[in-house]
Amino acid sequence: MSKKEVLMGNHATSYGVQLARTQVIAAYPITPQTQIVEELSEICARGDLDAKFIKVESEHSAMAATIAASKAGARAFTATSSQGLALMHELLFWAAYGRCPIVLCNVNRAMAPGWSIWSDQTDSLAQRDTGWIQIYCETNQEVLDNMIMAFKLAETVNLPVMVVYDAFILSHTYEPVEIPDISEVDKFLPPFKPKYKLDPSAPYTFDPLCTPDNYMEFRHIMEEAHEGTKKAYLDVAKDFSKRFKRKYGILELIDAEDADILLVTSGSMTSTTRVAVQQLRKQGEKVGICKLRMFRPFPTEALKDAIGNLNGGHRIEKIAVLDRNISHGGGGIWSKEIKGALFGMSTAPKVFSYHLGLGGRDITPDTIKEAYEHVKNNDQPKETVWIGLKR
Amino acid sequence: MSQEQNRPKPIKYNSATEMPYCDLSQATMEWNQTGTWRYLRPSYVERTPSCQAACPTSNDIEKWIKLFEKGEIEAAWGAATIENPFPAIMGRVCFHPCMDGCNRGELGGSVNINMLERALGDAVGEKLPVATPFFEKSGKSVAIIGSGPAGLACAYHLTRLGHKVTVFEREKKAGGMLRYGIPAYRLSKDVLDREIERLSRMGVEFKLDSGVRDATKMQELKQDYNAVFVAIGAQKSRPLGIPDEKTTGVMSGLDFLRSFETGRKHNIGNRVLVIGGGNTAVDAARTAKRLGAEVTILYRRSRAEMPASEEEIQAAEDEGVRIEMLIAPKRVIVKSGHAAGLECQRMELGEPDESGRRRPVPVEGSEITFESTTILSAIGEQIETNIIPSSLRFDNGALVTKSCGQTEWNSVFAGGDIIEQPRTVVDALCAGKKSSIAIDCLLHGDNLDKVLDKIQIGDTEYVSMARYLQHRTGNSPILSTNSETELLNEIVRFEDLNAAYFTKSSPNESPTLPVKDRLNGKSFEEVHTSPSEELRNDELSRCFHCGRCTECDNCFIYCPDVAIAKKQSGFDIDLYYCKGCGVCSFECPRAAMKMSEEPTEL
Amino acid sequence: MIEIRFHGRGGQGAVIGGKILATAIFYEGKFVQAFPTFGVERRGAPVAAFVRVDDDRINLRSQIYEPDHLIILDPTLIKNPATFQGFKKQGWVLINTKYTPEKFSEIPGLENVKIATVDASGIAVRNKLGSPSSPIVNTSILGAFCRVTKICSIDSICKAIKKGVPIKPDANLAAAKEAYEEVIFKSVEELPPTDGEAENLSNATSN
Amino acid sequence: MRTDPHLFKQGEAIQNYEQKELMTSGHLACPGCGGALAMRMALKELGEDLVVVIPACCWAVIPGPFPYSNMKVPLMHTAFETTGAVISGVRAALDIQGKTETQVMGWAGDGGTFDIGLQALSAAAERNENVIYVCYDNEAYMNTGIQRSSATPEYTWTTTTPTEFPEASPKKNIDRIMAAHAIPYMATTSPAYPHDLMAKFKKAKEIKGFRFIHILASCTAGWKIDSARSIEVMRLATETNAFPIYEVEDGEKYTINIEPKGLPINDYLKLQGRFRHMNDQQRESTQRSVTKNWEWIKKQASNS
Repeated sequence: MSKKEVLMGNHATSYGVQLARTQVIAAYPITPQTQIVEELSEICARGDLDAKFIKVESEHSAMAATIAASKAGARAFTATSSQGLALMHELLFWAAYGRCPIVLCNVNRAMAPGWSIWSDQTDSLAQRDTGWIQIYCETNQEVLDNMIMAFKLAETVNLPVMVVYDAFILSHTYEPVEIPDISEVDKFLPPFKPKYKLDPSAPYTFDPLCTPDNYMEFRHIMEEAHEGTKKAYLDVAKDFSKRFKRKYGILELIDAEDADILLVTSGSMTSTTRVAVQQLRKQGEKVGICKLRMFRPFPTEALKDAIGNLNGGHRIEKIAVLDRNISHGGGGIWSKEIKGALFGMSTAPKVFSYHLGLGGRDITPDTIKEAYEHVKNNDQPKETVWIGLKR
Repeated sequence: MSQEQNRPKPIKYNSATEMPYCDLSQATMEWNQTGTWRYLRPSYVERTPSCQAACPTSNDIEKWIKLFEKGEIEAAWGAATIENPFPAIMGRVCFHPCMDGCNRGELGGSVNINMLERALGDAVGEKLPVATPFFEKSGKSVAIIGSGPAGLACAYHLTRLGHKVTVFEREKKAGGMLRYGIPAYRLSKDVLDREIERLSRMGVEFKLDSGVRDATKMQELKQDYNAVFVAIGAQKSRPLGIPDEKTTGVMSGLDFLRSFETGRKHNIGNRVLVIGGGNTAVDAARTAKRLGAEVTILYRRSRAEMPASEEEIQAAEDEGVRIEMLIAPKRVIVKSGHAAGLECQRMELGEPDESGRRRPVPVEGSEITFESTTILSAIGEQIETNIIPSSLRFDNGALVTKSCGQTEWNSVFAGGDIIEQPRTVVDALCAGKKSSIAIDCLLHGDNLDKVLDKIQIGDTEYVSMARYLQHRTGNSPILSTNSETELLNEIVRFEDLNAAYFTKSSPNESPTLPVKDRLNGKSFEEVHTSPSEELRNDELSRCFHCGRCTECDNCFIYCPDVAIAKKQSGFDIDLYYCKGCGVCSFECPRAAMKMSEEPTEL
Repeated sequence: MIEIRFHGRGGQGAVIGGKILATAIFYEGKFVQAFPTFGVERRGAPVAAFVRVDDDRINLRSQIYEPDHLIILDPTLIKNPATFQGFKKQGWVLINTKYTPEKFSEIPGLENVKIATVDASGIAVRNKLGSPSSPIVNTSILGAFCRVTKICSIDSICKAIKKGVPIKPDANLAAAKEAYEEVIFKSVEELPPTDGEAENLSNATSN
Repeated sequence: MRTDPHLFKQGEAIQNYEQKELMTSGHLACPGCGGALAMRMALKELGEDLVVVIPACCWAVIPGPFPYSNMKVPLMHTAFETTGAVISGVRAALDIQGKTETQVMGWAGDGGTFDIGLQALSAAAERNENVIYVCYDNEAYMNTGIQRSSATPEYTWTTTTPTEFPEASPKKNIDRIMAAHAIPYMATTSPAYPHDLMAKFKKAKEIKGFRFIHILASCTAGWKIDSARSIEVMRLATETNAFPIYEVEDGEKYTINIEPKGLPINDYLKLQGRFRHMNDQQRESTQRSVTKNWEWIKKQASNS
């Protein structure tokens, strides 16, 4: 029997890890992720989860140990944030290129300096090219559900999955979360049975030197796996919704029918945007939301499909991409991706790009509306617009 | 070749779909021919241990020590007797030059090979095994004149080579100097009888009491036999060359020693002077001592120049024999027609003479007198030239021969003390063997010089019967145990060994009878006794086994490329993989491997 | 463009040899390029090095698949099939060996190939370059190579050696000069012309 | 037959030597590689129920490229600095699957141990993970072409410490660092003493908790030695006290396993091209520091 409890986002993660019967956890504390590992330590100590918890000396070692555990045949998990994720960078490649189906929870936190513990997506988006699947969550329920789905997805496509949500806005915020019954989860997520693992009875050598003769083929094989991930996620989500009655897609459209302008969001800002859109709709504005859940693999076709098929081919005039991140010298990271995705599409809308909420700067419905006003009143997108910036 | 076909092949992927989904190896590297990296290739060799090279019989000591240590006593005896017919005798009387050659000498002291040889001879002695011939009967016959060590050795080897041998001996018993020149406390007559008996059982015919007494007899033998080997030795004592040396009470040391075997008894009285510094002098002195006399050896040079073996001199001194150095006899003092003493002169050492030793020069006015009941002269032996046909030449008191004792009469050979060579038992055995090989070559029409090239040990004059057998048959009973082992005619010196694998240890001394027992009651019992099994085994373990594989596994253990495999016996180097690093060869403790340049195969 | 491939073993100096040859030819006003096989080198393991020569700027940066000339630093590499892979038979094969070229002409596939030989190992050992078990033969072989192919002068080779060797410049110079004198080969005029050769020669003149 | 008891006794000490080879021929180590030999010996004693982890080092290349390997036991390659963490992760995964008897061995070079991997190593040791960590120490970054590491002895030539400016600081004493972690077992050994090396792996196998084995591994290219003398040089390292062979249990109990001859350090230095430029003063200084270290170890051994 499922139960509903008021949980902070970090504890939703811990529950997800427990329900997934994770076998090895290796983690290192960092604000705002720390409560995940605190809770998991408790859960393991209590015996509620039969797992080995390695209290490593750095995030780098956390990722190394997690990869190792995965190679040795265990379902493995770690969590981090910001500087910690950056420290893992080298090994994020190792995990993905090594095709380890591990799950990492990253609580989005701004990069230093200046020291900031507050929300900002730059940390995870900067790991764009490491080969990880990235899933962004809007609510604590999404966090818990996607944590469970992430393991299933990872083990289906043999790729690591990063489940991402905002510092404090979700991580430290309590809200009701439905917790599925573990027996149901067991049916959804059977034990981890990798095709290859470190096993003396079948002594393979993992990750040897790879000459120019074969390296490129491995990249191609992995790229195909990434392509397959989009469908795989939908299959996993379908199975999940059958069992747990909550639906997930790789992107989600809200109030998009008949909309002239779409606001593109990710993570928790989507919720605030819902409020702003409701207010704008009351004022008669034809505005909707496109919420992106998956950053890698990037849902190019799904996006084109969604935008191209609204309201029987109703053309979306403009979209406004809301980026709580920055690639210095390159602008908003989501917007760049979207521009690239839509390039060459005959009915492509104009793409406007906005920086907002960096380093934990609060995003209110007014912040969103300011962006909307800008996109509505401008014909052509120019450089990225900074919303809420003190000038 | 089948092995080559079974090597794994490299894997070629034509499509990404054939590959695993991640960088994961499931195949072996064994397709990779790392042998192509090699400049030098290792191989197993057998080199000559320095003890063997120092032994006039080129006895393959290492070989029998190895077998002896394993407890394979008869096999060890079989190996030893390829080159040396008499381990039991030589283990008693040999002055063991092998031990001077032994590389263990650099690390605590030479292996006591002499003791081990005696132990080996005694271990099989009572069983009386007989060395079997290597070849079918040839139908050829050889006459041997004289049954001393040279004659016996020649008879032994020729018999093993398939020829019919008849030995002519003028005494009533065979053995020559072994019987009449060496006292029983060094070589018991039982042992000697046993060893000669062994030869009889092999088929050697002894014609005793029928020696050759004149030159015409030799001519007859030359016609009746396919070859003749003359080994009559040097039996005549050299005269002192001083006044009154023919007086009663003066006799030759050799006659004195011989008398014990022929049953004649001499009353030597209680004060005996022995003149000379060789083995005969020391033997005579020690024998006289055993008869209860006060014995003094007079020698005209210093102790360092004494030709007798150091061990014998030491034993004589232990037994109470006095040795007066730098004393030369001047005349016999005669009283009542009997020698009553010796007037001597003190000497000092001057410039070196032709022998390289410093020449003794009289010191004016230094006359000194010794009293005596008997004077024994032992300043050397001469050959009885009268029984040798006059057409055979003598030079400097020795019969002139070509290589391997061949005389100017092609089918007549000579060896032992009759020819120019050191007058030792082991040199006599050497001469007997060399002539046996030369005779065999003659009877087979083989070119001796070419054969010698193949069978000489290093740059020595010594020859190996084992190698001769290999020359004759293509394989040898005791050389390499492994057909892939190359035989190299190189002598292993201490610096060729890897000394890291050996620790210093002192030799075990041969057990000896206490001095007091030697002089009363057990007077003519052997001074040396056989070692206990424990002592013997400890001494056996001291052998380095120079130049010979002992399967110590070093090469196998140290191969970084897993290219050396152990076989039932020995090792196999897989040249497909060997990178030629040379570690195996360098770490071989005993120089039983070599590295050689990789051939350019076209 | 002329493409040259060195075959040697890790530690023999093939890579430095390529650099010195390229430098020598560069001194004579040509455009050159020298590079090793990209990868891990092991002492004794077969390695290759490459040199390109042209009158114009060299833009091609791929590896060399069809070399004009082969320089074989270790005679045992003759056994390695990779050694002759793609070789254009109009060019020279220079082998470090004690044998004369005739010995190699018997090998199937090399019957009508221009072969030169030089005992570069012996020369290197005499000049104390490397150890007797693994002599460093690169400078000796270059002396021989420039004599055989006339690709540059021995003076240029010497100048490049002086600049290019890490140690013992004089010994290396001496080795190169000895090899220049001792290399055994037939001059091009003495060799029977082949179809490919005529074509190659005309290509060379049109450059 | 007599052989030096330090080395081995025939048919006695190395009982496992004739067992199955757990690495094959055809690998890519240089001729005479001490590291390759060390692995061969270690595997023989550890046996097949084993998982090996190798970070960047020569041994990352030696087994051969995809799709090949010279190892007959499971092997995981990993990033340079991660060995301590990765063996911990493998251990945890095996334990949770009930395979508590399977040995886990990390096999790293001196760079991966003394330098970049020290943090993860220290952490794994401090957690007393039930693993074996082996450092095969060839005293420089050899795989990248001989650059100095903190394991490079003072005055050594490397490509980053040229003869005019040779290595300026003494070798980091990793053994004391590891002993200070009070781990159950810390040992030094060398392939020049196969009997000792294998006995130590045998002993390590019986111990639960973190085990650190420091193996001297000759490098023919980096030490500039004749490959045939590879073992000889390592033997001299011990005989001259440059590389003492001993073990420390629980950070306290010191035992000297090989009693060295105490040969002058120059016997070791003179065989190696990497020391050829050293002057008398430098040699004397090296002799002093080697002697000092040896005296210290002897004192610990006599006090425990």
